Amino acid sequence: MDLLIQLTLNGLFNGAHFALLAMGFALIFGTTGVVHFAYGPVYAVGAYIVWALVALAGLPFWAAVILGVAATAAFGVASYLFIYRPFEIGGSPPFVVLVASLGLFIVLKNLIGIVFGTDVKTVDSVAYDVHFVGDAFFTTVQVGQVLAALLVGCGIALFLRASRYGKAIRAMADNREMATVIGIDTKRLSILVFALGSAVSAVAGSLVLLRDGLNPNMGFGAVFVAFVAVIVGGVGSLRGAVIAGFLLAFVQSLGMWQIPTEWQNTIVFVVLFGFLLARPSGIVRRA
Amino acid sequence: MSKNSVFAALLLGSVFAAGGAMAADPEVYKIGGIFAMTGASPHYGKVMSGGAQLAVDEINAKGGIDGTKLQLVVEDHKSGSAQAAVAGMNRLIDVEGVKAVLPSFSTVTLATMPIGDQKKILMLNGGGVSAQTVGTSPYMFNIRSMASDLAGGIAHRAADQGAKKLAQIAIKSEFGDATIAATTKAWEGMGLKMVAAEQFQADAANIDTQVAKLRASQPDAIANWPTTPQAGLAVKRLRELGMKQPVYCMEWTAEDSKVAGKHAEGVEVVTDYFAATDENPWSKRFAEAYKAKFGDMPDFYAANYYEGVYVIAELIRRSKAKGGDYYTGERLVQALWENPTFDSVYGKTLTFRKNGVAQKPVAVFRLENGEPKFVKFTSAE
Amino acid sequence: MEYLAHVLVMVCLYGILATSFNLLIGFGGIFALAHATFYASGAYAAGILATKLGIGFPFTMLAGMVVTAAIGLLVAFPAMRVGSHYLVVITLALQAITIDVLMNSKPLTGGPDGIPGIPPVSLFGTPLNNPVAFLPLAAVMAALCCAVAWRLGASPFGRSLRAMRENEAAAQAVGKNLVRMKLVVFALSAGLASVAGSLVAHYIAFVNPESFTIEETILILAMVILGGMGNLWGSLAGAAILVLLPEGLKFVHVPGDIADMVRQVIYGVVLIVILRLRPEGLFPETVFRPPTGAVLPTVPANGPVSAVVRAEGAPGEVVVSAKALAKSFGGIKAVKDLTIDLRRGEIVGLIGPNGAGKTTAFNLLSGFLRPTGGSILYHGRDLTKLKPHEVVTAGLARSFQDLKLFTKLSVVENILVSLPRQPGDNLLDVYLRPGLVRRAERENVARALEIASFVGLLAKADEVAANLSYAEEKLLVIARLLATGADVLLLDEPLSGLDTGTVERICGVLRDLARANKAICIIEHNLEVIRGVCDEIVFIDEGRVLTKGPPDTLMRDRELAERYFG
Amino acid sequence: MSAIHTMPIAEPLLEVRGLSAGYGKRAVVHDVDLTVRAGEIRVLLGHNGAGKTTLVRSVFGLIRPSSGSVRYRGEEITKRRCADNVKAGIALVPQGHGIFRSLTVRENLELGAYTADDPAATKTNRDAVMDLFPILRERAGQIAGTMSGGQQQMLAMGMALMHRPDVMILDEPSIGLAPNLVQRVMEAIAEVNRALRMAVLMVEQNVVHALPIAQSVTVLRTGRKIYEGAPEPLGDRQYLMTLF
Repeated sequence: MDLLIQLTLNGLFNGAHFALLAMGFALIFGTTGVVHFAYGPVYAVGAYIVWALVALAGLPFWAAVILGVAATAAFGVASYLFIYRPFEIGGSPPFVVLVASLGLFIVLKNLIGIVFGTDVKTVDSVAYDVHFVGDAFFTTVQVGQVLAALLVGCGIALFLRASRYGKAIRAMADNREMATVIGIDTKRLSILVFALGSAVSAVAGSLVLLRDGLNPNMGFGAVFVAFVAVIVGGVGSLRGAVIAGFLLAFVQSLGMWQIPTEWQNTIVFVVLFGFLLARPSGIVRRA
Repeated sequence: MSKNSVFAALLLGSVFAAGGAMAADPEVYKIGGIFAMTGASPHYGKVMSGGAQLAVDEINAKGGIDGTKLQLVVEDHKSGSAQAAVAGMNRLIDVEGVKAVLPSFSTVTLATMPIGDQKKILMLNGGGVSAQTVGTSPYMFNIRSMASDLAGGIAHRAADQGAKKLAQIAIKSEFGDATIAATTKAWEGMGLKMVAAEQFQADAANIDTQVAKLRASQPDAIANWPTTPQAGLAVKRLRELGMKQPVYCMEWTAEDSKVAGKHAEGVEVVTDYFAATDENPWSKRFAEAYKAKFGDMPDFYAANYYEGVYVIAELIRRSKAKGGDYYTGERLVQALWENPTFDSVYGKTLTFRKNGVAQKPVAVFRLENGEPKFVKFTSAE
Repeated sequence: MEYLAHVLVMVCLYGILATSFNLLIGFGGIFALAHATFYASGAYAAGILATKLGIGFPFTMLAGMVVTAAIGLLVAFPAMRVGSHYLVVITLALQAITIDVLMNSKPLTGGPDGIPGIPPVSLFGTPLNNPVAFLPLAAVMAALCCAVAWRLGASPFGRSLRAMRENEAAAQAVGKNLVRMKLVVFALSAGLASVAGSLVAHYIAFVNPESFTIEETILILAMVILGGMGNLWGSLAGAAILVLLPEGLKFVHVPGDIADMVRQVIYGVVLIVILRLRPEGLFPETVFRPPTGAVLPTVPANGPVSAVVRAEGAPGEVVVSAKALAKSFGGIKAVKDLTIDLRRGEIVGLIGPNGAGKTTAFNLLSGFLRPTGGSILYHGRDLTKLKPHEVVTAGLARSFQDLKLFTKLSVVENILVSLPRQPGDNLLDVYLRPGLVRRAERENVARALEIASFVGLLAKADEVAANLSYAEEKLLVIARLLATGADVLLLDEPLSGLDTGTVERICGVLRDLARANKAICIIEHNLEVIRGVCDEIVFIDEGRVLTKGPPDTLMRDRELAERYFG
Repeated sequence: MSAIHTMPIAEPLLEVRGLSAGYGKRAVVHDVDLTVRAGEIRVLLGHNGAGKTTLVRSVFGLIRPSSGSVRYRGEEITKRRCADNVKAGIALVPQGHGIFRSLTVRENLELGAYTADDPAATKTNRDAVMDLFPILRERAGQIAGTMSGGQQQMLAMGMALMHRPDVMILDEPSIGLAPNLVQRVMEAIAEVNRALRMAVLMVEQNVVHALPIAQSVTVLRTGRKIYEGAPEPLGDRQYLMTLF
């Protein structure tokens, strides 16, 4: 029973991390249609920048996160303007864009290794506590992950619902041509969602820096989870992506209750397989 | 059609170009290294190539081998790709003309071993610890104690300290599998109880589930078998989850200390004896030189490949002293068996046993302030 | 030399992988990203059979092909249910499961250790245990696999695949069995990939799970995209480039332990740059052109159609009899109580306001929708439970209002792909009876050109359908319908949007077809046309037949006119 | 054939000269002239594939014409971006789903005024649009995709009206609607034209419903203009037949 509680908590915390990753990816993919595979290394770049600001420049963690998030947003925008935009103008099919994104993935991942080195990066200047509920334990960082997912999620939801640009993003995700017809500048909005999506991933990256540390290869797993969550959640639905992020984490965690942990991936993907076959349009279907 | 003729032309080309003879006295002695320079765990490549390069530089600074310099040629196996390793191995032999290769990672060693065997290239592995690499080729040597040996040492250490129930956490790899099997055998052989053995994927983003299951099994002691840096991560999460039991590892690097932070305190590592202390001057000198060059303390992977280069240099020297066409893999192996004992950076000497695995002193270390402190020698068997 | 030979062996192996993957995604348009699974299956089959049972090379490969083809069939099932992004995720999931199974089935697969010591291929007693010795075998196998793939790509079956990729509904409407085609292409693509797997197992003498991860699938995908989808030479070129590029970069001297990362950065940049320069891939899809020596059509433009298509039977005989057809969608009754007879040599006009259920009626008759009530008899045979392609094969074909041309295929290919009973659609014949296929193809090309000539598109035969004008597109739709050889033709607005000359010509065609004993039903708004060609008008509104009769009688009906025009 | 009937001459608002356009290698519209005068309803007739949609889309800036020019109030706008055309007072109601289906009716209307800067004016406009189409006020909070086809068409027009255009281009507003709804939509268009004195360029296939509200007509066939002038001659069914 204790184990079950602990596994549930683990699912919740990891789900928050997945949800953050999925939100950023969903914003970009849902709005622009770009399968932004390099989302992974951009997220890693963000985390590394935060690390550099804390460990090398000696900034307080919160300040490093703010600067790191801003820098990652700029990075995401650059990836759109220099890589994806030219393909978009040329009317390239999505799979060509995907392979170009893959090229960017390889470039960024190795640049991280060259610039920051290949060793694991951690910060030990940030202290955090361990808490417990009954017999189940968790750390302040994990609470931070849940809070971040909550705050960022609500923030984005509010932004999309209430602001002019937010509505324009939803409009563009819904019907890109119609967005053009009513005078929305789709290029400017694409820049905006790349900035936003990348920024969200940097928030997730900052917390992972505290929890697990960083390595140059961390982007692959991240973009894989984000992509799967977005598809399972239903393309174009931010809510679906968040739900799917938690769902994946809970299956990953609770699925291990009675099954040997070396089958973790299999459990997750068998559930996923069955789910998508039963409901081929994802959790949240578009109107 | 035209496709076939292209291949025919290539084939013909290969026939003509085959059979270039090697000079008896090379300009430089090239030593090959097949390391994880890119991919999922490039840090291994960095420390291994760093250690090997340091040894090459030191030997060259002293004039090389009778005036002939050494050169390290590194090939990338992309953190475990058999195909990349085979391409690298072929390139080392064919293009670079190496006679000795330092492979790393068990699977890479397994994939390149048949080529070394066929081409008679001395292979000296200091990384992977799978038993599959033992005794299959006369050209294959291991300079690191096998996981199975170390596992026995750890089982005894844990039992000595009074543990009755042991739990294991391991990476899902040949290393993890071999270690779990050997430890379980040794532990249960002593009539004690194994309460859990959890594994996770090499690229797992998060190992909290495994740690939670470990905790639920309520062990007296924990055997921690991931490789760097998850060994450190596992310790961190175990301690954060309030587990105060003794933790034993067989791999612990500076990386792991960094990841585990303060939680590393008191963790015990049972491994090849490597301590940079005053009693062991070479070890100390090596550690200082490495730190001066790379800014970090060397881990035992750096030491193994550093030592490997010295072993190969010594073999070339011995072989050359006997004259003739001395620079071949066969002659190097021959020189090894004539006297299988070498000075070791780990202290004293290392001796290759009949199965090609070097016997080194195995010791228990305890981590204090992130640094391993020597506790005692232990039995590896 | 070993090194060069090794690199070339790798080019051969990836050539096989990329080519077979291209069949699936470039020809079939099926984005199933599990190719490394097929590759792994071939490799492990060889490794297990050779080390555990002592079986030798060609047999390990053949067994691997069978096993892998079976796995391919399994993957085909989800591929029929879901499309696009969902298929990508499902197959990526399968890929992850594959790695888990390989890692965890230790007794069989050796787990993470993999299987070492796989014996080399032995030819005439000589073991091919080094790259130079192995290269000829790799080259021959690559040539064979590419020949198999190329043969398929260039065969009528390959053409059907590309048609399916362009438009699944239209492919069904010209009689293609999509289920069978998907199964076949999956099995074949997987089987070919497994050849590369068994070769690599015997060549490297070692297999382990890490050689077959998602990254491997992504690499093969990059080869196909880079080379150009739908072009097999492109896949070979893509494989060669992505194998040779990193090897070539090894000769670029970079100091320090970051050398290989710098090379990877260059590799990534080159990949992006090539794609920027050639966004459609290095080699675009080739357009089929009929051989120059093809038999020239004997039928002059707009000549007597009976030479091309002639249905047997007595004029006036009822061919199709639909009784009390009904169809509801979630409670809304789109069609209720529709009864209609089609007779040989007669043209029936289906008229009625927008939303009256005309197109739904066509969908019901042609098997695209299954009626919720009523029956459709064709020569007394019940059609209601048949799939669309079976209905076409039975002898009833339809066109679509939105045309649904195979836009990337040429005009003559659009017609060719629609011809019935082609031996080249059967893979066994493609490979085992090439003479029969070639003869049939020659006849079919001649026939297609005849049909093209008949509708007046001969001059455009080589043109890609995407480049046709609207009128030409409409003509091609008729041509495609004629090519199916069905004796009952349902045409959904064949004349709308055409100038008077073309309308006249198509009307002439329709009358000719009727004279050739076809039973025809058209949906049309143009009353002039209807009066000109129809023998009977069926007026439907709100999903039921309001009235029917000869055009002149009906058109005098004031009430009807009022209703039709609102 | 040219216009014989004279009509009240108002200033030309939108002038298209010699416009050709298409997709890729394929030309769909050939050398078409078209004028929309202030306050008139011009109906662009023609069958499927006649090039009507391509024509209006290239006028609006969604497709780049291969040759020819478009002038609006005498100003060259040929290759201008849609956003600029919207600001200048041109609105397009595209065929089919001219709305954002996953957004509410109110959000759709607000987005219609995306380029407008004055929130107060936007609010006034919204009230005016809702007065014109009361159903939109009734359903303000509803997700647009869940409304009926006719209501969606009203919403699409409402969106176009949100920034008070001077000319509204409608692409087949009757498509997919039941006959009684078509009638209602046409009445609404006439009402908009009358009440707001707004010029309308309407693409239609449905001759019967479109002609009664038309003030002038252009007919396209296979990408070329074959008739331009008053609607009355087309009322004669026989004459229409010969045209089509």
